[in-house]
Amino acid sequence: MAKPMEAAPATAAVKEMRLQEGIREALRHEMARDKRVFVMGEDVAMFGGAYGVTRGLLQEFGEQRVRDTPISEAGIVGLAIGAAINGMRPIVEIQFCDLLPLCMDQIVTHAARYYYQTGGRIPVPIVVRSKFGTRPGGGPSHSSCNHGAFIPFPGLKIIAPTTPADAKGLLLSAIRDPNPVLCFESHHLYGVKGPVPDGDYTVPIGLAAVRRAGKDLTIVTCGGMILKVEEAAERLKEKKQIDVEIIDLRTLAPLDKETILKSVAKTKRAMIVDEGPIVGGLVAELAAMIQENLFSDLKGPVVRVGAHHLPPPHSGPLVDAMVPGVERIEAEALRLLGS
Amino acid sequence: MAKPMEAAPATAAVKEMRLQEGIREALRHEMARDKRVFVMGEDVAMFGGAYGVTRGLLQEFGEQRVRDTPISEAGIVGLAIGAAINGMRPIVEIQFCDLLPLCMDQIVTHAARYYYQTGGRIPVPIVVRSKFGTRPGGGPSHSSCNHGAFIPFPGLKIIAPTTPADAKGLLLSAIRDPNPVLCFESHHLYGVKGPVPDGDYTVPIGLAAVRRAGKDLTIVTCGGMILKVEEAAERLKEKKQIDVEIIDLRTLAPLDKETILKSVAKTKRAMIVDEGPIVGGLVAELAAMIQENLFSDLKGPVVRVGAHHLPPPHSGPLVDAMVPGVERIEAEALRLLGS
Amino acid sequence: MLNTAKRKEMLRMMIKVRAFEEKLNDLYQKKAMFGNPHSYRGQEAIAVGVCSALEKEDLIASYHRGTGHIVAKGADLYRLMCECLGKLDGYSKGRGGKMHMGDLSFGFLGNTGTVGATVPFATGAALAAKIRRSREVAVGFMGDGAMNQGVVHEAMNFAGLWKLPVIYVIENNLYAMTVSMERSVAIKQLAERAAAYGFEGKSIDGNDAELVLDETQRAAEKARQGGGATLLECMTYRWDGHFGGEPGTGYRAREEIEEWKKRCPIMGLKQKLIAAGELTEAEYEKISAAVYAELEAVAARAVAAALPAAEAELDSVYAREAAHG
Amino acid sequence: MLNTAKRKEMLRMMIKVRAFEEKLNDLYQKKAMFGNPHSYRGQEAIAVGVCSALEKEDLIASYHRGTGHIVAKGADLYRLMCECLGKLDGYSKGRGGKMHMGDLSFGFLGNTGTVGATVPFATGAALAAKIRRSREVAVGFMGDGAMNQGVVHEAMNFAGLWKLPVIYVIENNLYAMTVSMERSVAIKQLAERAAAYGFEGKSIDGNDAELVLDETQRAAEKARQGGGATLLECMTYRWDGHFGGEPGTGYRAREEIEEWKKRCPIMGLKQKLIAAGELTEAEYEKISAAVYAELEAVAARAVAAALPAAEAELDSVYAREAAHG
Ligand SMILES: Cc1ncc(C[n+]2csc(CCOP(=O)(O)OP(=O)(O)O)c2C)c(N)n1
Ligand SMILES: Cc1ncc(C[n+]2csc(CCOP(=O)(O)OP(=O)(O)O)c2C)c(N)n1
Ligand SMILES: [Mg+2]
Ligand SMILES: [Mg+2]
Repeated sequence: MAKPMEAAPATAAVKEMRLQEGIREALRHEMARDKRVFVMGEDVAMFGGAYGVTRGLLQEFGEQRVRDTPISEAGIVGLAIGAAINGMRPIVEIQFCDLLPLCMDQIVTHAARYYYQTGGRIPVPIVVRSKFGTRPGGGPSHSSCNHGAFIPFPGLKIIAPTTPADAKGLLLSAIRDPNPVLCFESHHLYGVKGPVPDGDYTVPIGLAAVRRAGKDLTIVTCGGMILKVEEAAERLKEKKQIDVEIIDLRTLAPLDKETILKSVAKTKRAMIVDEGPIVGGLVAELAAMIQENLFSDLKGPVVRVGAHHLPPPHSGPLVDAMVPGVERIEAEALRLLGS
Repeated sequence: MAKPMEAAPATAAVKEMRLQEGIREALRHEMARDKRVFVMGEDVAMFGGAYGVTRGLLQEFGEQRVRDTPISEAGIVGLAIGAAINGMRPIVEIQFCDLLPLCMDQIVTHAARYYYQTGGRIPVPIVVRSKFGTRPGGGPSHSSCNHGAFIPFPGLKIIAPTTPADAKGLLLSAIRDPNPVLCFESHHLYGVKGPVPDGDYTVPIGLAAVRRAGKDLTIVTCGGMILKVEEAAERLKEKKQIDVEIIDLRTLAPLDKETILKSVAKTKRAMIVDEGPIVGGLVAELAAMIQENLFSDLKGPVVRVGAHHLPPPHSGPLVDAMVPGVERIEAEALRLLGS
Repeated sequence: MLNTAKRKEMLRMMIKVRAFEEKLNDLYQKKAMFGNPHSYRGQEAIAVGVCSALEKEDLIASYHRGTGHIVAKGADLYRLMCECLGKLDGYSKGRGGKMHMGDLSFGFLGNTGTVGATVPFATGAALAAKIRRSREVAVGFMGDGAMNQGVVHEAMNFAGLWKLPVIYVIENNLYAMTVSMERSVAIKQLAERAAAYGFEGKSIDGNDAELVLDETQRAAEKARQGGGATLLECMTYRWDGHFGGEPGTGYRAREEIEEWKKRCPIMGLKQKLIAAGELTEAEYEKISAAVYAELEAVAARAVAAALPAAEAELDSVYAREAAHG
Repeated sequence: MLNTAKRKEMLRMMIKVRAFEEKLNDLYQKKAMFGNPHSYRGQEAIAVGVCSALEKEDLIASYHRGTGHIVAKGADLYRLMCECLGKLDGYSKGRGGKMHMGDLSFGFLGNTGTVGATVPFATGAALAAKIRRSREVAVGFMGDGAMNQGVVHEAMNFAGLWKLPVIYVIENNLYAMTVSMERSVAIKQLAERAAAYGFEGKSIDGNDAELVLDETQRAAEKARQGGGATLLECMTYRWDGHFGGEPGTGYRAREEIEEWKKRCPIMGLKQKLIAAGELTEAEYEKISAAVYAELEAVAARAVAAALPAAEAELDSVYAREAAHG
């Protein structure tokens, strides 16, 4: 697979911006470049999206290509599939991932299977963007992390950018990908700032990033959890001289086994940290895959650190108890390292 | 947890019947016993269900309690939730599990979370029955095994009976359970015969069954795969004197960790065999959970044997290649045993 | 026509509904609540008109903009306020927040933040009544935007097909978040859709509490007689932004907002009562002051109430006892 | 009125559609196919009437009972038959079977076994045409049962709202599997639902191929002029069981079946042509014999064709090349 462009192309100028704007950059860039690309979703046009991601697109590209929709998630995705079959490159926004089960059938049974079931005749190049992340005040219908629930369904690609530069580069890859791509955008990261190269570059789908090099323990994570994992790694270094290697998946499907296994083969210890449920989902797949491949190298079990198996609660203390925090990550790491 | 009633209560008479009829026995028994119980679904009344499971119920219990519905899966489950909140015990049939994504939101975001999100005020005692199993001629929309996809969602109980006696006993537990229960009925097992005790007995939810005792290797499986696993176990015994212990999960959520871990602690080797996808889902959770708990006892990795990560194909040879067969199970077992 | 006592009680209840919203917004501004309020101000006549027409055993299902319905159906204000603030004394022990509640003790089937999702609950509750021949009627409240959700279509078709004792109340405040009705549907009135399901649909002034009560009573009577479902589209307007922190002016003209504020449901009923000599300004002030004072007390208690203990709730997801005893 | 050549071509195509069903059923009886056929016999006038009205670039989306549409839109019979039989030469290489296909080379957007699921595909294809101002019109075929699926409601609302160039063709054969229309909806005609979405709906005789063609042409013309969507409810009947092996007599009266068989769409057009002196019995026999002979040859080739190699397909799930080149 092509080498990812981790940084700006030497030539390109770099702008500092928030992750949210990195996504918008990708949409603007590709809409200008490719007439087939259009955006639709609830409140994405006049209002610029519930989180402002699509702000300004209506003014720049007009109402034919930037469309507010009725509250019809299954219809939105279904229309996107039809438009894609007929040659367009739709990008839809589903306001938050708790709503994905409403369009589950269209995504997993149709978009994801169409290329296969038409004998390779009809690809379905759609991008479904949605927000994930558990926070106080969201509650059981507004604050889920179901990104892992899509992994068992073949035919989907799933990305979760954590830096503004990756957000732009991964989105550009997603829009140009002939397959349906789900993009999970973390509530916790929309505001995070970072440098974003101008112009055209892509971050390939299917490639994880080593965010921190270390020899004692590999922590695999994705999305908003990266912030807590990085802090925990700092603390472990300061307090105990423990060198943690952090792998940011960036792509959840297909998984970058090569990068993950290479790291664990080196550190001999692996921990998966995810904001999603501790039962099933992403943490389970990663733990199972790693021990299957590196059983004899491992010095301890692959440890899963995920959200307690509850609906996302409304009240702050309940959310804090449910979602993995820096302390829990740190404690689990020490337990695994037997210190 | 109460001991399961594996066989007939000493007193009870026993009838030989098909699994399909075991389910019907449970429905009839409970509808006669509890006026709150009613059945609805597509073609379940006049026709007796696409697979004949509900045959005769309309004649016995009348059209108020046995209802044919329009083709509205989300509505069917949604109405069941509302009826349950208002004191009934609805049992709905979703014709096959490929259709569950159509009612995914009602099941995972609402039925499953209602008790929690109402502070324990409102339980939602519904049973959603559906068929799973991959077979030639079904194809991508009619032949899935998505039972594992529901495991990451808290608040659900999931059962998958494999014998007629269990079918009756588990269904009775499910109908009486205050929580939403998904019942996955295998296409491959509807016709399997076995003894079913008369009268009232339950098989508790949350208890796996050891179907075959062995010392060399534990194979954990569920649903229709039990047939292939039992055959593979026979062959391994005959050809290589290998004693396989077979655990039939019966309940997929919550998992019976106790029974599973006890067996693997003894055999020191574990293999998960499932008709569902090899990526994510049930096999991942079991592999991750077992290695997490028994890392130092294990003599080898927990091996996953599942369906190749494809949509269910239409053509026979493609289905045969995708779904784990006796040969593949046997070969994987030998590989794990290093012989 | 209604007697004075009933009319005054409706007026008092509308003030209560509004006072709750204003106090909650106040606490939100002070960062005392988790999440955002969805202000019900401007729509009070619907919740109060509908709930005043119902009997104790009747049931309602609500949605994200639900505090008005919950108050009008008879919730305890302290427990409701506690839930908004994520306190253990809340109806849902702080787990659900105001968008995720339910308590049959006052006929509240529940609400959720997923638009349209509870409409089948009201429908299914009505099915339960039909099957066991009990008297209760179920009301499904929803916003205009919910009419474009598939499951709402499916539920209404069931109601028409099986003649279920359910009343669908659309609170048409002309906008779904920032998207106006003209940009959501190609029809003039959402009530027209009832015909697609074979029951009666009617579009009425949702700011006239007495009219809403009358129509609800008719629909409930019909439902109890076995006449089946009714759809009531109540035309109204949300005074505030979609939720706390969103001014609601980016996609709505100030004139439009002002226009609608002139049609205040509370002022409307107040003037009627005064004109009819059933109420005096002084009396009104007294009622209003009492309600606002009550809210102050409720809020103070709720703010002081305890948050849930972090770990305590961790295995609260499965019901243990057999349902309904 | 249509010229003789066109009328004869429609007659020939209807015979072809029926002959395909009969041959497929024959192979099914002989256990030569995987899965079950969903016979289209009795509904031929709809597929042929609609597709005869369309132009080459127009698109159709189909459903489980799709073989009739696929043949009428111009599929290669051998590849279609191979797909039914799970052969590598099939349109989907045996992966999808007749319920899961799609090929833009003859304007076929695709079908699936999930009732109603492709209705938004036709709608979205029409949206693509609207956005890029291309001429094509999209047709969404569906059964009567599909009208109670949420996503169909959502899609039709989009079509009305955005005036999309789409035609919804409901093949109302009075039953959804075993459930009659009276037990599925509380309205007389499904066409009434178009009003809920703000476009024209019409209920017509679905066994009159020429009428279906006329109405489709009108709707397509309107769509191309920017007039938006049309719903055509074509009243018809399925002669056979819901699928192979299901006789279709457990829930339908024999008289009803016989009644409808008297209104055979093929015989209807044949008689018209003979009455008009445009066709003779002998000529008809010749056309029919030729079609059935063709099917025999196609079936023989398909039966002899190779099955897909087991392992070959195992990483066929992701598209590699950038979509559309
Ligand atoms: C199914 C679903 N889609 C989208 C959202 C995000 N959202 C929350 S409220 C809202 C607008 C609802 O409008 P309406 O139904 O008219 O109710 P109102 O807010 O006007 O009272 C939207 C789009 C949601 N909560 N649920
Ligand atoms: C969403 C969905 N629900 C249920 C089924 C099972 N099923 C297959 S065909 C059918 C009846 C369809 O009736 P209709 O839409 O009228 O089409 P017809 O078969 O009459 O042509 C049903 C219920 C399905 N395939 N998809
Ligand atoms: Mg609204
Ligand atoms: Mg039909």
